[in-house]
Amino acid sequence: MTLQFFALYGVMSALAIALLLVMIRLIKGPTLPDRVVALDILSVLGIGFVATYCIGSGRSAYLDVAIVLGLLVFLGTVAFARYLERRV
Amino acid sequence: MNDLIALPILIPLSTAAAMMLVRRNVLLQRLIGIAGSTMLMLISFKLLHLCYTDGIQVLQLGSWPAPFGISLVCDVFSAIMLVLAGIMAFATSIYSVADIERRRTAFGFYSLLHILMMGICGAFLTGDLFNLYVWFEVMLIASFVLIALGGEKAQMEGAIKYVALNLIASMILVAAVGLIYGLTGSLNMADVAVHLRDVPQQGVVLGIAILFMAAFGIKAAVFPVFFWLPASYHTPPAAISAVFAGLLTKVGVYALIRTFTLIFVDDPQLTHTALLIIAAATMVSGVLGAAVQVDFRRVLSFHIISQIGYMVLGLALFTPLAIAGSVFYILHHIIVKANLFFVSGVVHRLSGTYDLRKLGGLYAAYVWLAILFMIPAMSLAGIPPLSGFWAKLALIRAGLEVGEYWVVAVALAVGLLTLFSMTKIWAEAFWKEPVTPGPSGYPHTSGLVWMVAPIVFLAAITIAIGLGAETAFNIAQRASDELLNPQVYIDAVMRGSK
Amino acid sequence: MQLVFAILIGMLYAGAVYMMLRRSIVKLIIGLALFGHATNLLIFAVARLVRYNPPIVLKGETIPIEPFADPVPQALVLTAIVIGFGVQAFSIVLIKRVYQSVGTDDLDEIRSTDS
Amino acid sequence: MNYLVVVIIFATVWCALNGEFSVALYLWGLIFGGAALWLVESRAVTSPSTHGRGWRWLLKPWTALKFGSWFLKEVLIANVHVVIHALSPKLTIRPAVIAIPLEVKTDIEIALLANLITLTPGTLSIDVSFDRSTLYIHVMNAKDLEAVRQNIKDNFERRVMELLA
Amino acid sequence: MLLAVCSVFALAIAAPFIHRVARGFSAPLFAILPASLFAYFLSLAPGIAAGSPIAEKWAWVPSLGANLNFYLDGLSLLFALLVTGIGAVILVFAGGYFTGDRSAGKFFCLLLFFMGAMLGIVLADNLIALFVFWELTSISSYLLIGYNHKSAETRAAALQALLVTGGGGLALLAGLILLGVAGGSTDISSLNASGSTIASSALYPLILFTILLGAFTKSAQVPFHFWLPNAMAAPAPVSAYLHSATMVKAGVFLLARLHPAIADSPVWMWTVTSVGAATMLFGATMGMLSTDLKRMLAYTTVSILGCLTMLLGIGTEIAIFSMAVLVLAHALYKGTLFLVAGTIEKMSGGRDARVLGGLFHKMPMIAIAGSLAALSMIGIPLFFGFVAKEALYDAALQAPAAGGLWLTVVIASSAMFVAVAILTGMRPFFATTASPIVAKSPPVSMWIGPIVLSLAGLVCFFAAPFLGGNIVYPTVSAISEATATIELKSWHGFNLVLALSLLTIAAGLGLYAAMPMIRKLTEGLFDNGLFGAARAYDRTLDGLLRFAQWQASTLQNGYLRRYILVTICVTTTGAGAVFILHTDWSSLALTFDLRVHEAALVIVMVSAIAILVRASSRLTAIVALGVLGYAVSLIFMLYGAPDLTMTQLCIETLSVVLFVFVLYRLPQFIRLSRRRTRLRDAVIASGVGALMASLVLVASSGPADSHLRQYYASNAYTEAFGRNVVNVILVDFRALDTLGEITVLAVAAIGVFALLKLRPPSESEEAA
Amino acid sequence: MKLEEIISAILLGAGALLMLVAAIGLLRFPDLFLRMSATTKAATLGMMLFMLALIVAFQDSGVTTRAIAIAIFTFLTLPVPAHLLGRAAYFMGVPLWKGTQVDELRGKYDPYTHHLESEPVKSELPESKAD
Amino acid sequence: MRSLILSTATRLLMPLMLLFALFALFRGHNEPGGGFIGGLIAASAFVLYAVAEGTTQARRILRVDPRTLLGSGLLLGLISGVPGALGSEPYMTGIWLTEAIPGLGKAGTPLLFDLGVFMVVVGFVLTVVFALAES
Ligand code: NA
Ligand code: NA
Repeated sequence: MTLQFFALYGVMSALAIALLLVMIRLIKGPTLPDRVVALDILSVLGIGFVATYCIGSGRSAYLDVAIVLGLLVFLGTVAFARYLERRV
Repeated sequence: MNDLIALPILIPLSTAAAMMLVRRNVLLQRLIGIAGSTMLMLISFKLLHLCYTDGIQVLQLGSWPAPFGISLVCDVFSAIMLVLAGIMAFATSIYSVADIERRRTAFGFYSLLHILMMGICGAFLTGDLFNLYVWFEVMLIASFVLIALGGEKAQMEGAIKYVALNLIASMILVAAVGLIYGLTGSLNMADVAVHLRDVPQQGVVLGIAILFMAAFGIKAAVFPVFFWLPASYHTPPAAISAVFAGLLTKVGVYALIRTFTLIFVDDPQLTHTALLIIAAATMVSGVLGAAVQVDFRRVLSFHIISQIGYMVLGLALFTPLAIAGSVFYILHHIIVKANLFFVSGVVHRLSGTYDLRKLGGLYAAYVWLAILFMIPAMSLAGIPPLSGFWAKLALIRAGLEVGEYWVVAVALAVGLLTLFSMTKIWAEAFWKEPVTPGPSGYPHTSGLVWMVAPIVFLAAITIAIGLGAETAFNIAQRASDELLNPQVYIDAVMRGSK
Repeated sequence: MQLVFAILIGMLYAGAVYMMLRRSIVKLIIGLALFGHATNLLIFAVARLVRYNPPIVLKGETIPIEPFADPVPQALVLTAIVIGFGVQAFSIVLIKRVYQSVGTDDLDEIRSTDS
Repeated sequence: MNYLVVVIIFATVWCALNGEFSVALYLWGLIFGGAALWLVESRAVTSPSTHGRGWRWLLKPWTALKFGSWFLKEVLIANVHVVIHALSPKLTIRPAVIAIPLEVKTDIEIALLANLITLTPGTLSIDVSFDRSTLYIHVMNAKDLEAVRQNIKDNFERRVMELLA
Repeated sequence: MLLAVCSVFALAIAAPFIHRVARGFSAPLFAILPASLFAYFLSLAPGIAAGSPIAEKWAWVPSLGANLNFYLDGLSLLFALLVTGIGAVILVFAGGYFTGDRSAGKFFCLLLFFMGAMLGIVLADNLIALFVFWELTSISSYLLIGYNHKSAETRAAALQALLVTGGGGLALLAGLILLGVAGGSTDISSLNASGSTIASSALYPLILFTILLGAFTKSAQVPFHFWLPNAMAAPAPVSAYLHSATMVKAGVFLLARLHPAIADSPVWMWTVTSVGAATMLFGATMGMLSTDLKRMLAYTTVSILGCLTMLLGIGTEIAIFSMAVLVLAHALYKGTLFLVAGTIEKMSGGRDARVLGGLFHKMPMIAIAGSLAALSMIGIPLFFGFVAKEALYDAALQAPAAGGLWLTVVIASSAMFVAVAILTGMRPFFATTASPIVAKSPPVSMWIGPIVLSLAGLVCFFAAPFLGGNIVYPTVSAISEATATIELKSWHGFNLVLALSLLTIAAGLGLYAAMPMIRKLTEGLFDNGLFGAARAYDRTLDGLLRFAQWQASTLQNGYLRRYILVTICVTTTGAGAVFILHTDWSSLALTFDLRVHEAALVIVMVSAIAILVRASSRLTAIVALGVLGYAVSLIFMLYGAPDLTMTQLCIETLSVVLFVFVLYRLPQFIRLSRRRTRLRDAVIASGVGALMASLVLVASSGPADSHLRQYYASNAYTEAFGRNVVNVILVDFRALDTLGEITVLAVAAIGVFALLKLRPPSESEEAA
Repeated sequence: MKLEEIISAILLGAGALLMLVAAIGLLRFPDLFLRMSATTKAATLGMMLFMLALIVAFQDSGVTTRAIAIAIFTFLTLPVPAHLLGRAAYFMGVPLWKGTQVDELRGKYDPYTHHLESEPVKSELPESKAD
Repeated sequence: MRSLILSTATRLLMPLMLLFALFALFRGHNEPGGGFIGGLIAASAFVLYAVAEGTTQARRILRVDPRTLLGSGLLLGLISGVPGALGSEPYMTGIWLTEAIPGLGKAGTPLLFDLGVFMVVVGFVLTVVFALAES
């Protein structure tokens, strides 16, 4: 077993399960903020995903994706939160 | 290498970009707008001359050889379309000086108009399928904005339908382009034409052909996918309606003709029969739609559909005369239809309404306008010796020559109904006594000369095409010859690349 | 995986069409967005999927290492995405304005410009 | 002064992003960092209201290091709790929303404190009162509310003040 | 000849300006041109009679077979003389008719325009050129009929005339093109030389049908006659000129012109003759039964047109001979009668033949003209009408088939003409009325024309030999190849024909005497619109409009959903059908090679779609859309597209921001559609999905060999100095795409800005 | 496997487990605030572990510096949404779990100015608009 | 509406995002990135600022009207193709400096084009977001 194999099958599977659990929360809600939280954690999961994929594929080029995920994606959640507050 | 070919794309773009930088200065925008469109018109004439004398012109952008870079290809057909675009740009720029108010101009009307032109010229010039999609999008977004510019309620309602249905067409188009790439590994139209013949699964090729037909058909507003056009074309100011009515749908027709003479020519039995039926249904449903309208511009809008049918008819018949007829029809129709919309704008200026029931008395009051209406209207109805007659003549003769009598009968009957519609406008708006009192504040004649001048210009072209039909028809025939010999096109594009 | 992706793309298209046939303008726009995703994935997938290797020339090489992903559909999809974004931005602002001037988001009530 | 510090930090980040620390890169980093800062109107970033007493923590590397390791430890320990709570078959937690009176005053201090509280498992900053006197936090498992309050004041707030003072 | 035609058109264009300057003197000025043309053509007559027709060829649109070729033989000469001669007279009359009408410039323009077109028809030697002029006469007729355009009835009549003749014209166009195809030329003179080829062509029935349709509508043959009486809404000069003397004869002219080319068959003979005969009888009957002066004249014109057609159908030399004479005679007397009727109307305001009377004192000259014309129409010796009728009877008697039938029709009709002639040309002047009719006296310009025309009838009688030699014979020889053996004589002596003539006159007088009784008997029977073709026209038009209305409300119903539904269904069905039928499904190899994380992403996407479809809240839908977008971007990453991933992530995030900003004030979703609708939509959606899925599958089933991929990869670094091939494609290889793309963005930005900031004046007022 | 690969694998595995736990927490915890607690925390450490794994696996200066940058960026961005969402939840009236001991924040938001006060505000919050 | 935590984070994050945007822009020719991505990130930075501090502040910080960026970006993209066309080569032919710039790599007209893309993308996003936020 190589690191690549472990990353692509073992770690990825764990992350995949996590992803599905998040999806369940997304479907269940019950409130909108709950769904937004689910959306928000996707960015962290995504960073994990990217890191694992970098290791699994041996290509560091994907790392920039993680920077975008870390630096940018929270903006959606921020906008949502501001919206939710303003809507009241 | 011939950078001239890129100019019809670059001139409008630089004009538009320059105007984005002088947003506040309406006068300067108008000046730049007119200057840019004049240049576009002149360049396009130059290109037509070049293509007619020297054959197909090709530019490999970035010096990347075909099929790897994007090729701009200008054959006679493209050049004709460019000339028309140039004329339209010029006429519209001038017309808009009076028709488009300051507020719309300040919010970028002229930029949008020129970007629309850029998209249109790009679509006419490109030799690359994906690039064609890009130009369609440029055109589309510019038209979206133009149709909504001003924010009137009717504009909003029309725009939502226009946008939704045209976006669907774009998506179908880009999916079809993607599938083509999956099949052939190429995007250059000439290269695709060559490679598509070797594809083992011809079923998928036909399916894609239909997707292309649908995408361009929606853009061209053929039966039964024309809904967006009558729902929206009468909502913006007349200048915008005119350029849409004249040029925009014809880009769809152009693309149909281009792809179905260059790329999807292996099973004309299927594809062109389908086109024939579409053409007939389009002619009929368009003209019937027009028959019951009571709004000046809505009558005209439905007629666009009907006449698109004629253009598709030529493609469907697929003989040299028929294609020449189609090209000639496009040539004639762009000028005439735009001019009718221009006239409608003047009518609105003079009487404050587009509603035929409320209009009237224009013949007595403005004989010059009556004449200016009659020229394009009669040309549209195919009354000789105006341009429309020759277009119809060529198509009908082509239909009779191949023995498609039923379609000829349909075309003739539709011609009669077109005449019916035109006389309806004539009788209601010009002959009938006006309903009194009309809307207040009209006639509103300031700056009217800016609107009348382009009408006269286009009417003169209509008469010139009619009386000098031989020249125009020869050019159309040249275009037709090139279209029916795709190998010439392919060779021109691939020359020196391998 | 080609099969799975084909089905996935099919489902995206189906979802898009279903959404577009609803009466709410918002759903229409969402349908169009789905349509865009479907189309992008179609272009991406139909040019064959290759795992791991992006079409990037590594330091010291002059061409990407095979098997690398086809850069062409990537460029096409990127263009399509950006165009789609522009169009989408316009569309959603348009629906806002439509709602403001017509006062409804029920498409069936937006009919005055047709006969 | 602040401006220069920020630009230098940016130049460093630039090199870090490039994954290479060369003179040429550092120079470009200075240029682009300066440009970025100019673009956003440097005062917004370098003003005392953001940074309180400035960037003096850079001059106390030892304190900074101590702060970092303390934080890591906190994170590790707290994570164990969260794992246990999340996986335990029965929910044994006793959450609460409590108010913490604040002594820190500047924007950066308050924000850092709030973020640290959030990043540390088991606690979550919800909001700071308008008059900056109170921080409201959510605690996942608080047996003794006063102890939690005290822990935050003594550990988190004190260390933040120590670092940034 | 081109010069002749063009000069008329040029005068037409100049007419309004001249009229503005010359005022009351404009009409005589205008008349100079046709009068001199008349003289010119007359001067050519001897040459043509000597057997040397004049031909003139000008290339116009040779690619489409359209050339301005003109040909002056006997037939064209006859009609050219009519057009110019009567034209000159009518112009003078119109000058009086429109005295004081300042806008009459338009009228003269149109009338001259028509004259040019008509001249073009009769001179043209090219099918297409002929058609061009043909259509121009239809249009100018439309505009002239509608000259008094403020009345809705007038407009309807004008439209009717246009639609009927225009419709026929379109059929004619097809016929002419087919004729050109069958005969291998568009030059009439060369087609006329190849009549047998055409008659044996498979296209012949179609050619005949379409050309006859064109000719019959133009010449108001039953059942297309109805537009002509209605066209009497036109001013009198128009009725006299277009709808009696010239335009309506264009159909007859066409049949005569093409006679050598297409008449060589029994079908022709029977169709044309019987339609003509029916029209003749019908027109005469209706003419007699009408009460309106102009309608009476119109119906008898219809009748004469039928007669002419019938004669062309019979096609013997004598028949054609008779046709030529009748054309001339009819033009003279009917032109006069129309002008007379017009004058009466203008001066007294009445047109009812039953009421009018005693006008002799007010307009003696008109009365004389009317009487002379009526006598000619009746066929009294000394008038040219007599000569024509003699020839006519001769032709009917000598018809090769069914001669008795034709003769009966001719005699019956002629008898009725007698009654009509008296009713229209004499009774208004000489009958006594209970109360005197108030009328003004016409000016000289109004009576000079009728007098000239009616006297011409007398002159012609005596000039018959001259006419026969120089005009009628050349006409006959232009139509039928045989050399003319018949002489045109004023007096044939006492023979069967003369006896029949006298019988006819006697019967006609009897009918006139019995008019009140006949009227009472037939009252209401032939009311317009109650029966026949006019009703069919109305019904067709109504039905068409109803159908159009139905189509509009069905297709263009305003429901965007319906539009989308149709658009998508049509596309999918079309593409699906050909695709499924033409694809070799057996060769498709399906691979299923999926990693866990890929499967997980797919599941995420599918559930996001499910959430979207079932979402009851807009915001949930947006969250789901965001998730979907992020999942798509991760898929891009898994298959080697980091650039795409990053772009998609950024755009997805910004999209969420935009959605959130916009949806701020939009209402919540409500479940609007019914269950059945939703089910239907689901089925359609699944169909689309299935199609696209299989397209992807099949399109990507072949071997992957993209030469683009290879080229870009090997040249990106070496030629374009970039390691990221995707970016090199974007900014170098395919930079034009990118240029277009950023243009889209720029425009979208302008659009959004304008949408939000540029409010219509109405909305900004509300806000303020 | 080489040593650094083993270390990297362990780090990766631990990180993945933490993320899984975060996801489980998100699913299991009964109210919004608890769920947010679960996610932000586990994510913090999990992400650090992933970045460490990257550093160890690649042993490349470019990767190392970027991994550190990612970690720092994430620390800067992670707490912000939690704070904003928590705040919004209060305005929306998202209910706390019934087991919550005290809620010292309730009643301290001014529903009109949206200012958070240190002392209870008099005016009432509008009713729940959560969906 | 203002949040102290968000504002403070924004002041730090925003310049970092801008820096990353420039990084993505300049490195795009060789590694993932480029004008689009760079532009989107840069725009996001301003969007974040607008969300945290309000549009007026964000506009003030940007200094130029985003619509000016649209026009000038388009012009830059357009002009970048012209040098190539000055010789006998077609429009858009890339012209490259023979020597690489230390720390940046090879420079040529396609990179100018990318810069134009960057400007248009920033202009687009900001025009839209600012207008929306202000409406
Ligand atoms: Na369009
Ligand atoms: Na699109």
